[in-house]
Amino acid sequence: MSDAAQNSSPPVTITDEERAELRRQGILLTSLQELYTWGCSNSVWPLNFGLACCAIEMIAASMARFDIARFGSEVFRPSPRQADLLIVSGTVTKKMAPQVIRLWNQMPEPKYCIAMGACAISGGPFKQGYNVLKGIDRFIPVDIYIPGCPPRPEALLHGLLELQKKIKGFKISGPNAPRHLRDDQECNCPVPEFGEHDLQPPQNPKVWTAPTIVRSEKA
Amino acid sequence: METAEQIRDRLLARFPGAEISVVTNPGAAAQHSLLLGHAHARAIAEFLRDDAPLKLDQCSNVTGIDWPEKKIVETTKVTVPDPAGGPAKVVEQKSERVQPGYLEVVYHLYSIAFRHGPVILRLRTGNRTDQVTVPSLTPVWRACEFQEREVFDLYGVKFEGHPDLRRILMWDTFKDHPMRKDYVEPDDYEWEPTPHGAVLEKAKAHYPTPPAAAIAPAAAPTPATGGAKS
Amino acid sequence: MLGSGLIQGLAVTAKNLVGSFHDPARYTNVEYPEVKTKLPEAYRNFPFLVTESASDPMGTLRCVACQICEKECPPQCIYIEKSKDKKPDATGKMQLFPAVFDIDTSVCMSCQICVEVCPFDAIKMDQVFEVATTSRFEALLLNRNQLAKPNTYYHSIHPTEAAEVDGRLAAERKAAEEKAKAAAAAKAAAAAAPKSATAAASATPPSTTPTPKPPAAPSAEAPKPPTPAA
Amino acid sequence: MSISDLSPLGAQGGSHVRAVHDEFHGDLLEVSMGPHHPSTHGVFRMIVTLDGETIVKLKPVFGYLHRNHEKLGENTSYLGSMPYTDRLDYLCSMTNNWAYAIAVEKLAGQPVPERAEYVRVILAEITRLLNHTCLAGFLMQDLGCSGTPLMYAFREREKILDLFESLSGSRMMCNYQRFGGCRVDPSADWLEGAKQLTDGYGQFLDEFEALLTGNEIIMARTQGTGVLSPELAVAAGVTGPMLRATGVNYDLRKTDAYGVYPRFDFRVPLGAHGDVYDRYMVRVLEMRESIKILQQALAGIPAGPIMDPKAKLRGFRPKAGEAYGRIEGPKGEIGFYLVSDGSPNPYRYRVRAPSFINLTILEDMCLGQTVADAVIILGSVDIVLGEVDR
Repeated sequence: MSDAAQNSSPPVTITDEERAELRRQGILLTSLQELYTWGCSNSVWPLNFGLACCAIEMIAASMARFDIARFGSEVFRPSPRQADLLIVSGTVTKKMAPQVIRLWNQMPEPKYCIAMGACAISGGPFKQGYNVLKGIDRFIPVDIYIPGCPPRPEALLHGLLELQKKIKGFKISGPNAPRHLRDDQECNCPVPEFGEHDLQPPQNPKVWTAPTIVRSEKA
Repeated sequence: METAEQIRDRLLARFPGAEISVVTNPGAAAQHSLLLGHAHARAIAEFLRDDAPLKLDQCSNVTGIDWPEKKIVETTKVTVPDPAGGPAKVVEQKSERVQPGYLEVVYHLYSIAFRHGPVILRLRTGNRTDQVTVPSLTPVWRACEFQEREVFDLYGVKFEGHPDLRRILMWDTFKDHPMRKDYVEPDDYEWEPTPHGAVLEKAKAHYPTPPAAAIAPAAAPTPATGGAKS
Repeated sequence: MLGSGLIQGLAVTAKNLVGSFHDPARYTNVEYPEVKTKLPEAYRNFPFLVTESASDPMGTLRCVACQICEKECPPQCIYIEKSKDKKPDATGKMQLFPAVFDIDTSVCMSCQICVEVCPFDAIKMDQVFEVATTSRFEALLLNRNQLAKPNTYYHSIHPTEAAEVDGRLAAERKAAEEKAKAAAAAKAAAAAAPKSATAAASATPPSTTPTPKPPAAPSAEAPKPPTPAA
Repeated sequence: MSISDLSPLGAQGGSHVRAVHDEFHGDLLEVSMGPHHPSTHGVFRMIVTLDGETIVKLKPVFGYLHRNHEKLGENTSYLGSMPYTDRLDYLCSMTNNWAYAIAVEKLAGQPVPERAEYVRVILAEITRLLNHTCLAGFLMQDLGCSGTPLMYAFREREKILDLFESLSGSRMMCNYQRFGGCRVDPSADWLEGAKQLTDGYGQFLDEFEALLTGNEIIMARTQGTGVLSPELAVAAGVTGPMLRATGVNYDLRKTDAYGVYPRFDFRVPLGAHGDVYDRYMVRVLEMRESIKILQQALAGIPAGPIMDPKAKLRGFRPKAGEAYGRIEGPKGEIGFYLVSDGSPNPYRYRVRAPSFINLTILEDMCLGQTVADAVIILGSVDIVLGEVDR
C-alpha cells in the first residue's frame, strides 16, 4: 500500500538507480513484478510438517491467539505438492534427513524454507549427538533462520514477515532473479543415503560450506 | 517386600545350583539388585512373575550399561622384614590388573498387584566383543520387547529368544553401537564457533590452526589500565 | 435422543462464535506486529552481558572471564578468551576481562544455567525474540560488543531482579569497603602498638580478613574473585 | 515416474503403498504411514499391512526423532541434563523435570523443603491439565473434527503457558525444578493466578465435554475401537491413563505416595472397556481430579524456603551408586535410572519413557480394525515423539 501511495503522489522523484531499472525492464515489467511478488508473499502456504518441540509452537502460531491466517499462511497443506513453505520445526535427525530432503524436492517452485529453532539451524542443544544433523542447511537452502529454543509463536510470525519481505524484494528477471525463474539453477537437492556410520554424503557442498572462524570484533 | 538377600535365598532354595548374587548399591537409594546367571535367568524371571508373595507382574524399565575394560591399580601394603634385623618395614606394592569389560542389562520389576518394588535384575555378557548374548526376558514380560531391541541397537547386546530382534532407533544399515563408551562419532565438526573440551579437539581437524590461535587480535576498547592486546 | 449430543456441541460452538464478538475471554487474538503481548518479567530468550555504563560498554563489563558459564553451558554455546591484562572492576579490584566472548545463538537453548552459575551477576537473559535473519554464520554468532548491554537496560526488562542484584552488589561493595577500612584501622593500630603485640596480632587476623589494602590502590598481585553471593 | 519417487520414503524405506501377495488373504496392501503423515503426531511411522481396509499387521518404526538424549546426558553434568529433560515430552516439561529431580534426589539422598513439594504438585497437576486438554484436541483432530476442539484446547493451553512463562521464563521449556527444590519461589500473585486458572478450568471442561463427550459421532467412532485387555496392558508395561482405562487401579501418586500427594484427597478414575472412548474419558475425569488436587494444594501451600539450603547447584557429585526414580506423568510412569561413579556426570542416564513403552501393544490394539481407526488408536495412546525416540 505504502509503495503504491508513494508512486501515485505528485512530486515523483526518480533516483538514477530506479531510472536505470525502468529503462532496463520497463514500467510494465516492474508493475508485473510488484503484483507477482505481492501475490507470492501473501499466500505462502506451509507444509503441514512438524518434527519436534518447535512444531507445537508452530501449531500454537496457527491457533486463535497468534493466528497465522492474518498473513495468508493458515493453509497447512498435508501434501508437499501443494505447499510453498517448508517450516523445518525441530531437530532433524540423520534418520529423518533424507525424508525432509525428499519432501523439499517434491515441493513445486517457488518454494521457501524456514529453519525454525536452534535444532533446525545448527542441531542446537542436540548438536553433539551422533544421530543429529547439524543444521538442515547442510542439505537444502534455507531462506530464514529463526533462533530460539523454541522460538515464541510471535518469533515465527516475525520470521514469516521477514520471508515476505524477502519475497517482495525478488526480481522477475535478470541475474538477481530467484532460483525458480532461472534455467541455470538446480531446484532439487540430492538425497543422501544411509551409510554404515553416517549419511552419505554428509552434506551437500553446493548448498553448504562452513566458513573459517575469524574472531574479529564486529560492530 | 522382601529384601534382595531374602529373595536370593528363596530363589536358591527353589533353583538349586543357579548363579544368583546380590549386587549392593552403595548410594543413598539403596536399591540392591540380583545378578543372575544366564542358565536359569528366564526360569527365575517366570518364577518372580508368578510367585505368590512377590508377583512382579510389571517390568518397568530395561536398560543397558556399558562397562569397558578398566585398568585398576591396586596398592597393597606389604610388611617386609628388615634384613638388617630392625623393625619390619611397610612397603606399598602396586599391582596393575585389567578388569575385563562387559555389557550389563538391568531390569526394574514392580508389582501392580501388590504395589511394591523395585526388584532389580541384572544380566551380564561375557565380554564386549564376541560373547554378547544374554537370554531375552521378552517371553516373560511383553514390556521388554522394544526396550531389549533398544539395548541391542545402542549397546549391541544380543537377546536370545527375542521374537523380533532388529535395530529400533538407528537405521538398519548402521554398523556401530553408539551408546557404548568407546563409540566414535562421525566427524562433522566443520563449523564449531564455540568449541571447548572434547569438541575443540574434534574441531581442530577442520581448521588449519587451532581456532584459539587463529583469532584475529581483538581491538578491545582500551579500559582505564590499557587492556588492548597487541 | 440420537443427535442431542451433536446439537449440544453445536450450541457450544455457537456460544463461542457469538462470544468472540463481545467477550475478551473468547477472543484471544493478539494482532502481533501491531500489538505486542506484554512479556512477563521472567521471560528469557538469549543471554547478554551486563555493563555498568552505556557509554563505555567494553570498559565496564561485569564479566571477569572466569569461564564458569562456558563450562556449565549444557549445549556449549559460549566461547571465552581471557584477557592478558587486568582492569579495575566496579569495586576497584583488578580483574581480568573477556578479550573474546562469543555466544552462538543458533545453538543456545535459553536454559538460563549461565545466569544461575555466574557469581558476578555479569550475564543475564535478554527478552528480544525478533531475531529472524537470512544469514546463519555471521548473524547468529554474537560477539561481546553485540552482547554487551547496559545495566539500565537490564533494569528496564527485569526490574525486580535487577533491583535485587543491584542491592546485593551495593551491599557487597560496602562490605568490601568497610572491611578494607577496618583492616586499614587495624593496621594503623598495630603500627602504633609495640612490636611484640604486632607479631601476636598479625598471627591471627590475616587468616580471617583479606590482605589489608585500600581499594583505591590497585595491586599487581592476582586478586581472588569475590565469593559468590549466597 | 515410479511410486517410490512419489513417496517421501523413496526406495530406501520401501514404497508408500505396495501390494503384497499372501496365500491366505489374497492380495494384501502394505501402507507406510509416516514419518511425514498429518496424523502421526510427529515423525512416527507405521508399516501397516491391510486386507481390504482391515489391518492384519502393523509394525511401528521408531528413531526419526532419536536425538541421543541419553548419550548427551552422560556427557553433561547432572544440572546440565535438566534443560534437556524439558525436551523429552515437550508438552509436559514440568513433570519431566520433577521425575529427573526425584531420581537425582534419590541418588544423592537430597531432601526437599515442604513448600517446594507443594509447588511441584501444583505444577505437575497444571501440566496434567495441559497435556490432557491438548491430547483431547489432537485426538479429535485425528477423528476428523478439524480445528475446533484443538483450537479451544490451545486457547486454554495459552493461559497455562502464560502462567508457566511468568514463573519460569519460558513457555514450554521451563527448566524449573532443581535438586532439592525449585528454581524460583512463586509469588503470591502467581499463586493467585494459578487459583484463578483452577477455578475457571472446571467451567472450560464442562464446555469441552458438552462439545465432545456426548457427541454421537465420536461415540460411534471410539467405543469398542482399540480394545486393550487389562492382562495384556499389565504384561506390556503400559502405564498411566492407558492402563487405568482398562480398569487396573494403578496410579503412582497413590502407590508410591511421592511428594506430598498422600495429603490430598483425590480419586483415581478407572475405565471399564479399555477402548479409545474410555481412554478419552479417563483423561477428562483425571483433569477433574487434578482440579481438586490443585484447589487443595493452593489452599494449603505453606510458607518457607523453596530450596534446601544445603543443595548444591554447581559441582554436584553424588557418590557412587544408582537410583531409579519415577513419578506419574500425564502419559504414564516416567522414570529416570541414573548410575553414578562419583564424577560430575552421570555414568548411565536412562529415561523410561512412558509413551515409548505404551506403544508396545499398538499392534495388538489395531489388529482387525480399519486403517482409519489405527489413526485414532495411535492418537489415544498419547505419544510425543521427543519421548518415544529420545
